[in-house]
Amino acid sequence: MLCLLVATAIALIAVRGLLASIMLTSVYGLLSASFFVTMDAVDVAFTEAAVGAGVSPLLLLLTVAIVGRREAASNARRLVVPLLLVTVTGALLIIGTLDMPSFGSPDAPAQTHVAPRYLQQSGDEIGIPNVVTSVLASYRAYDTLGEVLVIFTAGVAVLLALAPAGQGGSARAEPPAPEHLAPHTILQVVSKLLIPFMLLFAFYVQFHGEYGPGGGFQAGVIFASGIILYGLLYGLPTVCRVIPPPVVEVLAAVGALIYGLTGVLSLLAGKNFLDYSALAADPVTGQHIGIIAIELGVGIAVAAVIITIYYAFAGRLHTRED
Amino acid sequence: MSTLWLWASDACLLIGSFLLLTGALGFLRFPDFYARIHACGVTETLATGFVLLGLLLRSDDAMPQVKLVLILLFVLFSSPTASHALAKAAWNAGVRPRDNSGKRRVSLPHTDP
Amino acid sequence: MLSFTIIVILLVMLVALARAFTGPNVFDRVLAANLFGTKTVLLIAAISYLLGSPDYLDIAVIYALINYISVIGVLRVTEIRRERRQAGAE
Amino acid sequence: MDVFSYFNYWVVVVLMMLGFFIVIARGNLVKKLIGLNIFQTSVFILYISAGKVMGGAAPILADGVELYSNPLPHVLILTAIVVGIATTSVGLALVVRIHAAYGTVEEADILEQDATC
Repeated sequence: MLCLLVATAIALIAVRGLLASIMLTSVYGLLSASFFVTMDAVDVAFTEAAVGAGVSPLLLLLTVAIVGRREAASNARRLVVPLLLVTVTGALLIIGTLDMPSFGSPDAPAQTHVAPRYLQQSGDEIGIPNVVTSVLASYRAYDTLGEVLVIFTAGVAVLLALAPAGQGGSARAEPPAPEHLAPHTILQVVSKLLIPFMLLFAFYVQFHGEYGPGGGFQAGVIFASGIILYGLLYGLPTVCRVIPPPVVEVLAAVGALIYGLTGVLSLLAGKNFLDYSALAADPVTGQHIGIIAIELGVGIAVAAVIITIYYAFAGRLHTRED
Repeated sequence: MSTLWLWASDACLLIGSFLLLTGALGFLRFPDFYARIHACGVTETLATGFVLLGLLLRSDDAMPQVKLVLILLFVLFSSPTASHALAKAAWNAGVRPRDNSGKRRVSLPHTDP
Repeated sequence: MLSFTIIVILLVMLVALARAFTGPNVFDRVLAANLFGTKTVLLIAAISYLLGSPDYLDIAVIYALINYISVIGVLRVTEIRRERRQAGAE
Repeated sequence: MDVFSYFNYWVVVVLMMLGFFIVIARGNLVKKLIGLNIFQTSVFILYISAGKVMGGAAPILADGVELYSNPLPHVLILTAIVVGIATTSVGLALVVRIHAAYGTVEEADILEQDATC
């Protein structure tokens, strides 16, 4: 599996032309998801699947559709210095790995520090089976709040960068002119069948995240993928009518706010910021309520940000067309 | 789970693997793009069906079975759709099938608007 | 038998990768990526049975659902380029 | 000590260097971002490899299972993947703007235009 990964990466170097590179990138994503599965990292594989299968190649494709797929040949003489640099750095890093604990050993430092506590006590303290979710949403909730804010900021940054100049930044207030869409009857019918399942599955992932793999991050991405698929097949104006861009932008902020307000609530109830035990009389119930609330916030924020990013890129694509 | 089911499952997995290999062979050896899409698309759905059926016969729990049936349904919907979309994209971009000599381009009724 | 199937799937993945690397035109690569996606569904399902944990099936469901989005993305990109070409020709 | 105990780390290093090579050796900005993605994924693989315990199960508590893999790297990487796609899209947005301003996404051409004006 890992050898296949390396082969893909080498192919990526050798191949010229951006569309081919994108396809190899998507193969690379699939492979790394399979690798995460064999490493027991279900949640990570889940996220990689949701991101790598739909959104990530799509954003690259949209960019390439805007900037063109040609790639200039690189100068052979210019390759020598990078090659040397890379070889030296790589050799140093490999010498460094010799000091690492051997792969999979249960007494490596990483395994003996805080992880046993999470594994042994989260069952009693948080009361949900998926340890990844309880660490993500409760023990390390500050960290996750930071991540959500980073994603939110990234959405804002994309909007700032891609809003057409001279329109005061809110170019998406007026929907773009209807574009000419070739009839895709088959695709439209099949997708109409599948999109509800995608959205439904996103909700399943969202609310099943405490018991199995899943959670707000994955659910948000899957939900956004469904919407993006709709937008691809029915055109940007249609999907903008279904979910208007201003609504999505507000929702992104609302998602982050839900997260923060949950923390403030627990603060008001007399415990620490984001200590959900304060949210109910019984600490474990409080933890449950808190985790569901912040996972909801994460899901809304992630879905909204990714849809916003798609709108920004697709809007750019169509303004260039005329 | 009885031995009979295991046997049946093994048989399904074997057929599925064989079909996967034929599909890969076609994908590797066929001369032009539309033939390759055919090799992929046709064998793929059947092979996927057999492998998933083989796995289905292996499980005795309800939840994995439901999930496998869902996977099978989704693949049966989305895989031919993807092939269709891809063939359409290739046609749009001007890729044309070849005839037996492998050189001359076949003149098909032009469906472009 | 299960491990045999997994090995076969990995082999097919290798073939798809070879095609994605050499593939004469872009669409061969897209087809290879698509084939890779379906094979990943099977691989993850088979691995989940090999390791005996049915949780992994959720990941396979995801791939089965949304893997074809990128192919549709490619279709739209080719369409947009054709429209531009036609607009340029007029 | 057998070779396989370090195999994962070596793959990580190789992938990281391949990504690094694409970033510094290729002039196309989109390609550079793809290289950055490979680099990023190699870090993910490093973390997940460090969290794997031989014979451990996925960290979802179940009856009768004693040994689990380490959940902490999973948490870190799970969020990092989504943050990664968000930041990549910021990069792509900047590439689109650069294309609008310079008409090209090749580093050499951009530097040339900067030098002439």
